[in-house]
This record gives sequence, C-alpha cells and structure tokens, in this order.
Amino acid sequence: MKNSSLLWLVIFLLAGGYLIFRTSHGDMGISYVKVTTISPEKSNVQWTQYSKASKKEAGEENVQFSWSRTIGLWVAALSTLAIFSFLYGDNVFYKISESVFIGASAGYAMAVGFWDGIVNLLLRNLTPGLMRESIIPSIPKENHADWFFIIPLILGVAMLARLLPKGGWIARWPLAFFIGATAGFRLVVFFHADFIIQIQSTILPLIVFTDGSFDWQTSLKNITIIIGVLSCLVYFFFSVEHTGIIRPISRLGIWFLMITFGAGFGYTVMGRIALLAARLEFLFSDWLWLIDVE
Amino acid sequence: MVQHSIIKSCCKSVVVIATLLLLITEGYSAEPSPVEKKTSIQPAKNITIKDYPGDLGTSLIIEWELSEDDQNDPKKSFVIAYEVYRKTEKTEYKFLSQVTYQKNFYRDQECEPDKKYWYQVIAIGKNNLQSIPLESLNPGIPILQWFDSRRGWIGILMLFSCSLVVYFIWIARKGKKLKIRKIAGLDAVEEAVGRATEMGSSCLFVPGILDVNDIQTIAGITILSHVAEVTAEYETDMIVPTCRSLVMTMAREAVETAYLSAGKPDAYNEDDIYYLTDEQFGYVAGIQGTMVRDKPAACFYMGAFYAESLLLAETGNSIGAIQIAGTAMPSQLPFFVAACDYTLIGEELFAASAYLSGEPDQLGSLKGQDYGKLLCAALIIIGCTFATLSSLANHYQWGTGMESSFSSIQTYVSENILGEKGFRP
Amino acid sequence: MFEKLNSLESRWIFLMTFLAVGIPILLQKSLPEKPTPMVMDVFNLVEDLPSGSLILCSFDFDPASAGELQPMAAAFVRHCALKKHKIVFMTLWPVGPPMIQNNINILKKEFPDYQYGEDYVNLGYRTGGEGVIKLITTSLDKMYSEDVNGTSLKKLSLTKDLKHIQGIDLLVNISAGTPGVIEWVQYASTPFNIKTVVGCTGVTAPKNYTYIPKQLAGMLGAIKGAAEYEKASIIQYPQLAENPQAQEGLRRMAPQLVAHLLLIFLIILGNVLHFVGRRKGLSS
Amino acid sequence: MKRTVPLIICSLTGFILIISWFLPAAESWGEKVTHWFDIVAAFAFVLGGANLLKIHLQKISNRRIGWGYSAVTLTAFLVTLLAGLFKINVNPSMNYPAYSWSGNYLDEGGLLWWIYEYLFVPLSATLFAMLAFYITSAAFRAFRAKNIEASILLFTAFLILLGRTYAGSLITSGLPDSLAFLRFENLTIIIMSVFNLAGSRAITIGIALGVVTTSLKLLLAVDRSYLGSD
Repeated sequence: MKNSSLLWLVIFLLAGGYLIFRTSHGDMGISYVKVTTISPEKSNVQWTQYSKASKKEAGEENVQFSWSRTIGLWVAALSTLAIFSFLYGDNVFYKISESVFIGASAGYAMAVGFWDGIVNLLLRNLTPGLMRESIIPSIPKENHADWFFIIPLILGVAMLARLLPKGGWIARWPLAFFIGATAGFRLVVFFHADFIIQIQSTILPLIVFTDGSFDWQTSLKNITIIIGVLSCLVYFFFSVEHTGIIRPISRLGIWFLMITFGAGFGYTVMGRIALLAARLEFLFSDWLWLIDVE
Repeated sequence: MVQHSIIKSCCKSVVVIATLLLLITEGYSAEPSPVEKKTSIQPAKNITIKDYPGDLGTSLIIEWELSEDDQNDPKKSFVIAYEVYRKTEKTEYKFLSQVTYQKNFYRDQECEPDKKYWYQVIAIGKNNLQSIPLESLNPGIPILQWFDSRRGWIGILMLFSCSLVVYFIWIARKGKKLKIRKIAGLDAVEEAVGRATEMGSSCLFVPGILDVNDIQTIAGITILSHVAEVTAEYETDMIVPTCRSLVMTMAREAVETAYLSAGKPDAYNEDDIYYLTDEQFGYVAGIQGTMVRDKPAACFYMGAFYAESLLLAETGNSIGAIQIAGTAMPSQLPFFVAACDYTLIGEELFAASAYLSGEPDQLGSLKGQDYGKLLCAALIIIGCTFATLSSLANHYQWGTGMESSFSSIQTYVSENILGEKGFRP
Repeated sequence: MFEKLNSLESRWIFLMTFLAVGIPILLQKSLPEKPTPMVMDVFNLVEDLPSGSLILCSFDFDPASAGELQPMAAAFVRHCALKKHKIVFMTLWPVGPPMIQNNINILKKEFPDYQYGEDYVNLGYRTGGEGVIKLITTSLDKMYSEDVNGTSLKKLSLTKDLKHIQGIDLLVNISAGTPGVIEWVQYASTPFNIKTVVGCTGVTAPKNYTYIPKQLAGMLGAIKGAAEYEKASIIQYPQLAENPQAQEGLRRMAPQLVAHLLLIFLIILGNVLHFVGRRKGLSS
Repeated sequence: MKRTVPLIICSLTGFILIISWFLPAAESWGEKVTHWFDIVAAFAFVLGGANLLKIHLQKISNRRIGWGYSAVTLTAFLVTLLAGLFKINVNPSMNYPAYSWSGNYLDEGGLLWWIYEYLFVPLSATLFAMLAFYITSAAFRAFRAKNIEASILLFTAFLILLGRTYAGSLITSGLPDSLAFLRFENLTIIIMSVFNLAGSRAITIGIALGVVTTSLKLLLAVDRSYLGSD
C-alpha cells in the first residue's frame, strides 16, 4: 500500500513538474482575447468587449493575453481531472469539485430562475411599463399588463408560506393546483399521443402485396411488429398470473423487451464515447496543446 | 529508340484522350441548362378553400394542385415556391405568405369568423419567373366552433378507458377480492430495507430529476411514501436528496405522513429530505459523493431519469448496495435493467404504488388499467384484420363491394376513430 | 489467472477505456467513412434546395451533449453557408444560446461575407417548449418580436416579412432530449407538412426511428451521423478537407472504433469467465 | 378543511383542463398553466436555497465531518447567485446602451459567464463523459449469458456495437448481395425498425395507460400522499 502511494506521489510530482515546465515556456494553457471597443450609435457610453481568440492569432493586433481566461482554462482543466479522479476512488480533489459544482449550479439555476421566470415571464407581463423603463427596454410600447399573471404571483407567494412556522398548510394549495393541472394536462396528452396514435401506427396489413406479387419481407416485418406489441402488452398485465397460456406469450414479450434494451444499450455507447472523446480533446488541445484541432 | 517511340505514342494518345474529354465536358457545360431556356411556368391548378375544422373560426385552408413545372427533385423543378395573396370584400389582393415547392396547401390563421375571403396563388420559378395567378372563384368563410369535433372519438375512448378504471375502483371498494400478479422488484423493497437495517446502514431514495409537473415524479413520491412506511417500521434512516425545491416540499409531506401512519412520528427527520441543486449533473455529483461516503445498503431510483441512470446505478454497484429502479423513460431502461438488481419497466412504475399499498381501490385501478390494454389489443386486432382483408380482397379481386367495404372500415378505424378526422366524415 | 480476472477491479477497465479513447485522439487518425443512404438523404435535401432557401435551425441541446451534437450542428451550418441558404437560429433550451453562438462564430470566421440580419438571424431562447412551437407556426411576433440582441425583427431584412414558420423550406432540429424532436414533429412538421431533418444523440435515436420517413425526412444519429455528414460535405466541397474543424466528427470515429472493439472484447471476456466459473462451480 | 380544500382545487383544475382540450376556445390553457408553473418554480427556489443554506450552515457551525466542503459549497453558491442576480461585469445591450441593466445575464465577459464557461460547462460535461467508463464496466459485469433473457440482451447489444462501426461493415462486406440483409449495418436497421419498434411501442402504450390511471387516481383523490397529514 505504501509503495503504491509513493508511486502515485512520484507520478503526480513528475506530471506537475512537466506542466510547470511547459507553461513557463509558454507552450500550453494560455488564453488570448481579442479586444474591441464598443461605442454604440447615438450614445456616448463606451466599453471594451473581449472575445475569444485562438492561439494562432496570438501575435495579431488587438489580441492580448488574458489573465482571467487563462485562470479559467486551468480551473476547467483541473476540475475535469478532479472529476475523473473519482474513477480511482473518492478523494479530496473530487470532494472539492463536487462541492463547488453543487454550490455553483444551485446558484446558477436560481439566477436563471429569477431572470427567466420572475423577470422575463412574470414582471414582463404584469408590469411591462416598469420593465421597459428599467431592465427590458425592448418590450414593444403596445404591450399592456396581462392581469392573469396575478394568479401565479399569488400561488408563488402562497408557496413561500412554508417558511412561516404555522402557515405551512397554505403552501399545499399551489401544490394541489399544479398536481391537478399536471394530472389533467398529461392525461389527455398521453392518451392521445402515446396511446391512440401508437395504436393507429400499429394497424398494418399482415399480408402485403407489392406490384401484384406477395411481398414476404414487408409481410414478415408487419407480422413480427404486431406479435411483438401484443406479446409485450400481455407481459404488462397485472391482474392475471403468468401461468398457462399467458406464460409463453408473456415470455415472448420479455424477449422483445430484452432486444429493445440491448439495442438501446448498444446504440448509446457511441454517444457516451463521443462525450469522453470531446473531453479528452479539450484537455489535449485547448490545455496541453498536444494536438491542434482549432 | 523503340522505347522512345512508345513513349511518344503514349503521350500522343494521352493528349488526344484529354482533348476529347475536354470537348465532351465542354459540350456538357456549353449546352444551355433547361432552367435558362424556360421563359414561362405553368400555374397551380384547382384551388379550393375550406374552413379549418375545430377552431374559433380564425383559419382557412387553401389547397391547390401542384404546377406541372413543380418536381420533387429540386434540381429539376422549375417552380421554387408559391405565393399566396388574399382579398376581402373591402380590400384588394394583398401578399400573405410564401410556401415552398411541392407543398400544396397553406393555412391562413389570420381570419375573422363569418367573413368572406378570396385567394390567389402564383407559382414562382427560378430567375424570378412568375406564373399567371390562380384565383379562387368562391370565397372561403371561416366558421366558429365551440367543440372540436375531430377529437370526438378520442373523447369517447378516453371516457371509456377512464370509466373502466373508475368501475373497478368502485367494485373493489364494495369488497370484491382482486388478484394481482407478483412484481419481483416491489417484493424486494422490504428485503432491501431489511438488509439495510441488519447492516446498520441507511437507505437512499432518488425521486428522479424532473419537477412535480411530471407524472413520473408524482408516481415516484407515492412510492416513496410506501417505502418510508417500511423504513419507519424498521427504524432505518432514509435519505432523499432532491433536484427540485417543489419535489423536496412534496417528499417531506409524503414521508412525514408515512412516519405518522407507521406510528413513529418522532423518528421523522425533515433534514433527511433535502434539496441539492437543479442542475442534472451537479445533482448526480452530489448523490455519488453521498453514496461513496455514507454507503447506503439499499438504493431506490423511482421517477424520471436521463443520462444519470447509469452513473447512479454503477456507483451504487461499486458500494455493493441492493438497487431497485423504476422509470418510464424508455431510453434509460436498458441501463437500469443492466446495472440494477430489480427494475420496474415503464408501466410497472405507475402500478407500484397500488401494489405496495395493497388498498382495494388502488388494486381496482390496476385492473381497470389492464382492461385499457385489452381495449388497445382489440383495436389493433380489428384494425389489422380489416387491413389484411382489404389487402387480400384487393389482390384476389373478390369484388368491388367487398373490397371497398373492407378498406372503408379500416380507413374509418385508423383515420376517424384513431386519427385526425374524428366525427368528421 | 481466472481468479485474478474474475475479481478484476473496475479501475483497470476504466484505464483501458481511457487508453482506448485517448490514444486514437492523440494519433489524430481518421477512418474512411462512407455516408449511409439515410445520411445522404439528409445531405441531399440541403444540397438540392435552391440557394437562398430559408432554413430554421433549432439547437435544443446543452454543453453536456455538445460533444456529440456540436459537430453535427457545425456540419449543417457550414453546408447551409456553402449553399448560401438563409438561416434563422433558435433554441428551446435555456442553455441553448451559447450553442447557437458557437455556430455563429463559425459563420463569422469562415464565411466573412455572411451578414447578420441579411443571411442569418439569431432569435435566441424562449421558455415554453412546445408552446413556443405552436405559437411560431401561427405568428412569429407573438413569441419573438425581437432577436437575441433586442433588435426588432421588423428591422432585419431577413425576418421583416416572416410572419410564421409555415413558409420555411427546411427545419433542422438538433436535439438532445425534451423539448426536441418529438415536439417539433408533433406541432410543426406533421400539421404543416414542413420538411424536417433532425440530428440527435445515440440515446434518443431509437425512438425517433418511428417517425421516418412519414414525419421526418431524415435523421443523423449520434457522432456516426455527424461523421458521415462531414464526409458527404467533403466529397461535395473538397475545400473542407483542409479545414480540421470541419472534421470533428470524423476524427471522433477512430476512438469510437477502438472503444467499441474494447467493449466487445470485454463482453466476450466476461462471458468466458462466466462459463469457466460455472463449470468450476459445478465440478466443485 | 386543511385537506379538503386542496383536494377540491386539485380535482377541479384537472377536470377543467381535460375538458378544455376539446374546446378550441380553451386550447391554450394547458400551456398557460405551464408558464405559471415556471413562475412558481422560480419562487420555490427560495425554499430550496433556504434549505441549502440551512443544511450547510448547520454543518459548519457544528463542525461536523466535512464542514470545510460545506463552506466551499456555500461560497460557490453565494458568489454565483450574486454574480447572476446583479449581472456583475455585464455590459449593456448594444441597442440600448443607456440602460445599464439591459444586457443578458450570460453575456460573454460577465462574471456569471466566466463561472458558466470555466466551471459549470467542464464539470457537467466531464460528469457526463464518465458514462463512457461506466458503460464499459457495466457491459463487462452485467452482460453475461446467465439465462435466455440475458443472452438475448447481450447478443443484441453485441450486434449493434459491431454494426455501428467501420469494423462491422468490414467483416461482413464479403457477403453476396442475396444475403445482404445479413450484413451488420443492415441487421442493425432490421433490429431497430422491427424488434426495437415493437418493444418501444408496447412500452409507450403501457406508460400512457399508467399515466392516465395515475392522473385519474390523483384527480379522484384515491392517491393523496403528496398532501401530507393534517
């Protein structure tokens, strides 16, 4: 055990030394930005805008080294490694990035919820005039307040009654409202799209003729599909024990399901490998500059 | 010397072939392409205007037959688009919209009920060619409808399926015993909690990553309340990290009630049900961390899951937990099936709360659900039978009467009862 | 040997996966892909539209799936730009705008003639999922009265006459989940007969097969779809062969091959172990 | 009273929405409610945020194991939240330079953008990429021919894995045209468009029925565990 930790320490030190050596020579992990000054028409306000520049553009005019983005690049690369380190075992680096991730993503979700939900949806519709003057100047002049949005405001405030020591039961009202709405809305949508339409597309002729002759390929395909759908449905029966005649049919249904799952699994592998490839490309290209895909 | 002449003749022939090739290709490109030759294009034909059914009288459908110069292959097609113009009793023709080639209808959604509208369609060709306008002789009048007749049949089928459920709930309440087959994953719940108790470790329940406006989440929470009853009985800790604030609220209500009904209200700890973050992978990172540190002996994943399914299941596997999963996300089922001990497949997730509760009216609803499946199978069998008969009748020419009646029954089933037409002829 | 393999720690499998994917990336080799008929259908649809056709691109994915879908999105955008089509970008995902921006950056860099407002417009994100689709098939300005920068659509030459999306020539949807393909099919392509092609992740591809060819004109599935599309583009426009960025998908096929082979090897190994173990168990 | 009123609200809302689906005049009600839900969910963030603060502050003040990580979480949370709420370092929109708040909260250059670009994106993409590792270990461990069902699963996955790469088409490219359907790439298509189609369709139909029944149970107050106790 001790030997292996020593080995790991040596590997870490070597890798760290290598990174420091290459960075100090300007051979990796540096970000550049393109600087442009923005001066909108009909206004005396001015600001500088920074946009991403590739390392090839480094010597060009207006392109300069960026501290904040170089730090960002290193943060991104190191947190990528920290997450991957979880594969070896739980460790302090993973714990730190996990904590940062939970905190930052919760904060991000809330900020987005505030701007998109409260400002862009609620306030924009409830107080368009005020929003036009302050935060969303692009609201057309002809937009007027939509008083229906009072309802979600009331529901939202009622939701917060949970924070009060005694008013928690009021918070059940908005919850009940949305449970009811969800149930009603989903009931019809699922019944239509996933029940009726699916039955409709399963109605196929079992014997098909193409150009006047028997088309055994399509016929076989249609028969298989219909047998498959019906036998899987039999598998899902709850109120009948799977014995007697039901047993072989439901067994056939399970086989169909297993083929479906196997196919789904095999199909997904490609996507997952692509994601890993993208991450490694980021490390090798953007950070380590070992390959160049820019 | 001989070699020399061979090379020479080779060179010559190469030059000749190259010149020939050049000439051929020149010839090809020099020939004027048919598009350039064309100076006029055929207009569209037979315009008809119909009221769009099932709306408040705000739209009309304008249909026409494609121009003869409109081909499916865009390289050969002279027509590239159609322009639609509209006039009312008071105004002249005004440009309305453009639709692309091969499209033979346009839905005007800016009409007022009971007004008259006339339409004009002009085919537009390459090089700014325009056909002569095709005008509608009779105006179209949009009609206001309060009931969407296209959804009539769906309404009937829905009412029928729902009443089956209600009927069996009623039957069950009256005391009729109902049988339910075994669902292995659910029988294992108690075993899993029992093992966690024996080992002195906790249980983990993940109610999916969607909010309470998804039925799967609600189904997950109802299962949670039954699992919580078991953990309350065994006095085992259960942690429930949630991905949404509202799910946290709802889960707390459910678990508190469960502990109360198990007679252990003091064992309930609100902080065991906590909010992590709304972000999918932040949530997963948090749960993974909890798993490897707290090492729960039983993990339940019930609700809507996306890519995190395998991340959770494999981490659970690495700590040796019993894992029971259930989801109605078809794309994630393979991973749960491969990596968990028990998986509730699709519909079984929704059946779980009834199964676990064992209450008669809940079991009744399951029976109703089964009759829904019978209805589905019956519709498929009827539809397929008539589709097959009509195919056979068509091939062996059993007589036009039989042929057309088979095919019209099949069409009625798939287009009216199950399709877009509904009560409309 | 058997005991050792049977209790093989996951770490070693992880290491093998890492090497199987990492080494081909470092070697930068690409395989000779051949576009399949389904991908060629999609390619030809874009290729055969007359120059200047209006294309709506809805990029409904997030950074997490960008590894799989961005090459596809970029291939579409490049192809549209080479054919001089007009593009309207939008997204139904809150994290979608940066995905659109990545592709607009490609336009800015590789097609400097392409003018914002004239050749392409970025509508950005609106909340509401299928509700957004339903509204923009009726009237665009009820949902999008201004573009992502707050400029009124009436002031941009591309959108000033665009009332709704019924008249577009092609709908391109790159999607990683919900809202995505299913919503576009249900609320736009089916009721209005809008020609639609989609690019989707490997996970969602099986389900989307059910919509072809009636409701969807074609589909690119996972990174293989992207790679084949890139190949088809390179055959048609050889200048792309010199642009390494236009071959992101192709490059990612080499790690795919090695990883797939590794997986197959592991499955076989696992089963051999299983049978050997069973025989041992029986004999003892 | 505390339980009856919510039950009535729930049933009433649900049945009204079901009926509205058949009435053209009320067609958009379902979507309106979805919009409202987004707003209420945004309000509910206060609950989640308060819970997050409470749990981690407790951990820190009690000096429980790992309290340092709680401090990290809290800092990250507060910094991100403030960066987002106050649009720190975000320039105004080009079209409305006079309105200093008019820029988008996620514009390039802002603090929230930095966090998004350099923390959020790499972290979530890396976690997603971990699936590549887990999928191989799951395949090794779980894909064993223990019984007929498992063998079918394994065999299908095997076929698809081969069929989806260059290797598969290479192996079977020698088959004559009369046996072309046995080529891996064609087998893949047959599996997807016949067997997978049948299986997925049955699953979809089953789920639809499950959703209908569950919704009905909620509306008829058969299932009311979400409401809690009195």
